[in-house]
Amino acid sequence: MINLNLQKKLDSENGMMNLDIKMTIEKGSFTTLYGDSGAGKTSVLRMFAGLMQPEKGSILIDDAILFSSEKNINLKSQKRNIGFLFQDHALFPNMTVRENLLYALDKGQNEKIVNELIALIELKELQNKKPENLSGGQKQRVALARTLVRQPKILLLDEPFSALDFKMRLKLQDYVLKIHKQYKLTTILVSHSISEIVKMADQIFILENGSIKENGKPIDIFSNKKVSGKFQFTGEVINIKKEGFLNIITVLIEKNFVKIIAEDSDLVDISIGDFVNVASKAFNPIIQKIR
Amino acid sequence: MINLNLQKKLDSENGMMNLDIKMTIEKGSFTTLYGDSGAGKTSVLRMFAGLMQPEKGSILIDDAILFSSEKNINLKSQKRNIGFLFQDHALFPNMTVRENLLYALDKGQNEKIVNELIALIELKELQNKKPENLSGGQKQRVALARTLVRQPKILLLDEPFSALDFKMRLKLQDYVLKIHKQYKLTTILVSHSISEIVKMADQIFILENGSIKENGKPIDIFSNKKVSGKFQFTGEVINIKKEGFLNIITVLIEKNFVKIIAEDSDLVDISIGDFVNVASKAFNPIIQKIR
Amino acid sequence: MIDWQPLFLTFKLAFITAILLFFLAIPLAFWLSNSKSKIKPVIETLVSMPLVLPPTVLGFYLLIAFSPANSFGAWLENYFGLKLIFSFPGLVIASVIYSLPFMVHPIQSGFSNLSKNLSEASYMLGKSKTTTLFKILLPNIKPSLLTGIILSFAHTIGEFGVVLMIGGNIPGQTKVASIAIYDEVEMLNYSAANTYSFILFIISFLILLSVYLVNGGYLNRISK
Amino acid sequence: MIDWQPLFLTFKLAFITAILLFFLAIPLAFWLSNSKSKIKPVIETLVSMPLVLPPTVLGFYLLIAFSPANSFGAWLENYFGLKLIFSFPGLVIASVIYSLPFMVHPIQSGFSNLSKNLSEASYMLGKSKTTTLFKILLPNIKPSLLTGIILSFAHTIGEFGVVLMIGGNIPGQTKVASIAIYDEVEMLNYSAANTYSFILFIISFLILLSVYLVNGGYLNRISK
Amino acid sequence: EKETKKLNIAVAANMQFAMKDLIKKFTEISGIQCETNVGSSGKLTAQIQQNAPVDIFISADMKYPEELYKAGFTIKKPEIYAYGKLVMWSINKDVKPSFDILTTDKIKHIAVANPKLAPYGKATVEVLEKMKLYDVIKNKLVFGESISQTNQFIISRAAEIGFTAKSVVLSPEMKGKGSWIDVNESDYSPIAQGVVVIKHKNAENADAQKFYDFLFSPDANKIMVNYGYK
Ligand SMILES: Nc1ncnc2c1ncn2[C@@H]1O[C@H](COP(=O)(O)OP(=O)(O)OP(=O)(O)O)[C@@H](O)[C@H]1O
Ligand SMILES: Nc1ncnc2c1ncn2[C@@H]1O[C@H](COP(=O)(O)OP(=O)(O)OP(=O)(O)O)[C@@H](O)[C@H]1O
Ligand SMILES: [Mg+2]
Ligand SMILES: [Mg+2]
Repeated sequence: MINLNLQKKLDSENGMMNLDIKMTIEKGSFTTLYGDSGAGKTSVLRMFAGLMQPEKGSILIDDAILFSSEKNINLKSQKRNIGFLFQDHALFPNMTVRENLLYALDKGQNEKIVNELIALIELKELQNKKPENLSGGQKQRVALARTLVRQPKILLLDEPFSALDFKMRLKLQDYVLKIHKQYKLTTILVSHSISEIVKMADQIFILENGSIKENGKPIDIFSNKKVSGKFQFTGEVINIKKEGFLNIITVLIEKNFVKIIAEDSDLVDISIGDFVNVASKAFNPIIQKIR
Repeated sequence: MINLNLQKKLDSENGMMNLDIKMTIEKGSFTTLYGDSGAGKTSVLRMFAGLMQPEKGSILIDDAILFSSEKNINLKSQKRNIGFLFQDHALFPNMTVRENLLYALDKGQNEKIVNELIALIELKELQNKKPENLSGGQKQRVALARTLVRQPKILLLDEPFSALDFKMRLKLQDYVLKIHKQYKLTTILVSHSISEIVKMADQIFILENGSIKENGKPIDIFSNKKVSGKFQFTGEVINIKKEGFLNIITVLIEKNFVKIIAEDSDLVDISIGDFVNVASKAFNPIIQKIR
Repeated sequence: MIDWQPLFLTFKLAFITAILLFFLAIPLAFWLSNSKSKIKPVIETLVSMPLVLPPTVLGFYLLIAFSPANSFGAWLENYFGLKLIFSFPGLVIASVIYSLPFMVHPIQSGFSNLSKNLSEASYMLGKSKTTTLFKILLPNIKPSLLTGIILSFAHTIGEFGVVLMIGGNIPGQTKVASIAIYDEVEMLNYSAANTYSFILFIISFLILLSVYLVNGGYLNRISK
Repeated sequence: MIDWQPLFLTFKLAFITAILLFFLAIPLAFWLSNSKSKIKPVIETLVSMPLVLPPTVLGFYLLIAFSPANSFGAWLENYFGLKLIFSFPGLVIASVIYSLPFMVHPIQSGFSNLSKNLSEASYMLGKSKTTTLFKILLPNIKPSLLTGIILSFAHTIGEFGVVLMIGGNIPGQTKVASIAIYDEVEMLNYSAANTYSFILFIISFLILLSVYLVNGGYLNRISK
Repeated sequence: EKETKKLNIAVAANMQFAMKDLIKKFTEISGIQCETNVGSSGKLTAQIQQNAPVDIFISADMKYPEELYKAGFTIKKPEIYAYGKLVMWSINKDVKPSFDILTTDKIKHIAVANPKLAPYGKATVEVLEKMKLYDVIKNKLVFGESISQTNQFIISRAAEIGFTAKSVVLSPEMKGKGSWIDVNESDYSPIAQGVVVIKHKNAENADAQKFYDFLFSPDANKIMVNYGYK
């Protein structure tokens, strides 16, 4: 059981902000932090990792005290055995991609893992390049791989997939999930993507202005608000084409386009760029697995 | 009319890559570059901006030559009057948020725009902080604002919204669109988000391995592949709950949850984590504007 | 008892030298850190060369160069009315030449350590190289600037060989503290020499200490 | 004609001094750049202080300190068998003290210019401060290291006052090139002095030039 | 301008303390203000050769004035204004200066002025060679760049014993410090110190000549004898 109890004054967009977080995390669970930019997600990870010192509070893993303001204990980052993927990569500019990963190896650890990870992030051809020559997404992949080299028991990932294209993102999400399960890691992920969270996490904490506003299972949290029995979506009107009395409206619902036929009367008020609800009361959808 | 004709050898994930791009962009249009990580998107912007030199090719705006390998012309970055939001922010660490924006002001330009932009990105309270104390998303907002201060005729945005939460992202997308239209800017956006692209861009270039694989209107590009008359979505199975003979399957379709009732027989082959198609042949949806 | 003039002269010389060097070294270091010219390593080397000659010897060569008996010195005297031997301006010029590497190299390495991102971002905002240099680059290499200033300031205070050769030993004009100490030692006046050294030491200590304190306070403030 | 021994001795001294300083300055500079201790500005200042004394004066004080007639020197001699006056080891120690600021300050400012990100990332990979220092921090401040090495190397070559005082000008042991040149100048043997200077200059030039060339090549390679 | 014009005297470093009294006396007698420029004879010669503003040059030996004379920088041949005397000196209480002690283990370092540069150094070597000591104690010799540095070796007790100018041990600052003995004057060639008046393009050197003449006056002689010169 991991217990975080963190208090610290931070500057924020609304003046002084009192970060005050109490979190309990099962070992082996996959937890997400979600919240607005500036809510305090990165700060929580940095305190857990020992890079930022809370003013008050404690960090416990089972009986081990990593930090306690009362007992004046503050374990060094190096001793916490936590893997941290930084939001801004923090690759070592003096080392090639491969050297960045090799550096992360623990003493006596097999180099095989490095080769595996390089293959995974598809940077075999670039493994001998210095980070400054990599694209944004390539840097992010290297940073992820470097964090995974040591297979630390606790993994903190600060928006690890934000600069990646869809395919690569799916692939790396799957890989992180795989090793999370395989090695029984405790993982905390910061993400702005609901689908990512629902896909990956057992538990979500929603941060708002330095406090936890809600927490629970992602599916419950997001479902409560958004799921209904009806087949109902929110989307944006992309196009309206007139054909006789009818109008064909194209609505973008996330990545999917839906064409809806509407009569002129339905159209009152709706124009391109509007957000709309698309719903159907009587709907019995077919479901098919895709390859 | 803007003509880019760019050739350069770059390293890539598949060995040497010949970046070879020919693009024609209307003035005042909103163009997107889309493609895998490492495809060459940032490189194209950097060449346009004069920060990277093509081996061969030319960059023309109407009759003005910004670059020409033949005529040995290479206008300095400073002279190109292009705004560039860097993928990695590149804020000036010695200046506060406000000073970063003030620095961008042209001689004699009114300071009012700085106040407006600071209000827009909601960093009024943090305007006197140095960048190192900002969160990732806050940095990204400052970088965007700094790029917009000069209202340059040409705007290059390299994944400007990737670190932002949903609300902030929508707000800033709208703002960029507004000033794009208001000042008749020519904007090129790099993005991995289809909805963002469809919402913002007139035109999309899909880059693959240094070449343009496809281009056109985003709606056409994505529609051709994905739209059908049917109401049809791809999603991921999140939960399967048995109730008597029936199963309630929860599918996550981007941010929306849909509950589908299926008989046991329908369920063959489908388990949690699978990607599925959800469709309905006979569907006549209702459409409603939302506030 | 103690003649304060040499001390005053010393700090005047050190201040003027450090300030001149600062403005001279910035463009040079900037050029060196940006240039891909073939002669760049040669210039880099030449900048360090005044160091490898013993100060008196360097002073001797400068003496010959500045001497109105020779063409360069005569030209200086005729066209600019500049008498460099046995004069304060001569001391300044000699000190500048001698301490050049202490200012140029730290600033240059500061520039080299800086990420190219920053200047690119500045250029994209339409700013000239000069604006970028003064508003972006220099403020971000403060520790290097400080190193350059401290090293050349302190070195000028202790300088002796060059100064004695070029300046002679003229009270109020070229008799700096290091020469005054030399004089006292020559006169076997060790206690006076000690007193001078002690005062020189203390004043320098206080000046440098306050620089470091101010600087430390400043750095603390921005890194908070 | 030319006596090569002083030249040989000079470069030996300069190499040994630069190498010793390098290893001495790194921990000191690292501590200075990390410390928030109150005495930090004092230490920073003290490091620069050898510079403000004229070399001969500093040499004289060192001579007194090292002299076996005095307690410190006697202690060194009795417990360590170290005879520092009029010996090569004494020259090395004196040069190290005198050139300390040229190594410490550039390295310290290199560390200060470096982003804290890198060390944090290294700590998160479970690496100790020492590993981080050698594998991450030092390789990323190469220009600063180079500056430190070049300045202290070149300065030791030209050093003269301290060396003369501590060394006693003993041929083959402590008579370095700077003293030899000085002697020739004093004897008005200008052509011999020129020859020495020229040789010293050329050898130093070639050494530094090759350092810069190698370094430039290296830098070009990584920035490509 | 005219009134503040002072006589510029270039003084060899080791003459400096005697010179202070000499100038004081001279100014008393003539009312002429003097300014001294102190350095080693070699440095001063180099400066004079580069047209440094020097009116009269008081050297520590004959070599440098001769050099200037030959090169045409002076009005007349150099004249000897004094002879220096060599002494053996030690600050250590348990060291009684004598030539016998030099070879003992008690003496590890012997401070000598650089024989190439300083006349006292040359004289020391002559003496040692004459007494067949030079090769025996060669390894104990440490060389000061000037007589003044030799003094510092002795005073700091870095060298247990050394050879220096008599003017040093007689100076008010050093009187009574340690013990010293005269070196037999017949064992070394005389340490002659010369003076020359420097030629100027157009300015007249009347003041310089006055000082020159003063140096050979009984008043000056008395002061110099006080300081151990002959
Ligand atoms: N060292 C610091 N001292 C004071 N305030 C800080 C410090 N670092 C960050 N902050 C402030 O604390 C708040 C929370 O920052 P944090 O980086 O935790 O946000 P975040 O939730 O990770 O946001 P984002 O999604 O934008 O990365 C921000 O308002 C930020 O400006
Ligand atoms: N200076 C350079 N020299 C050689 N190759 C480079 C250089 N900069 C980038 N590359 C390589 O060029 C390719 C394209 O990089 P670019 O930054 O344009 O990709 P991108 O499309 O922006 O990717 P991402 O979405 O990950 O940011 C990459 O494989 C990268 O490693
Ligand atoms: Mg964050
Ligand atoms: Mg990119």
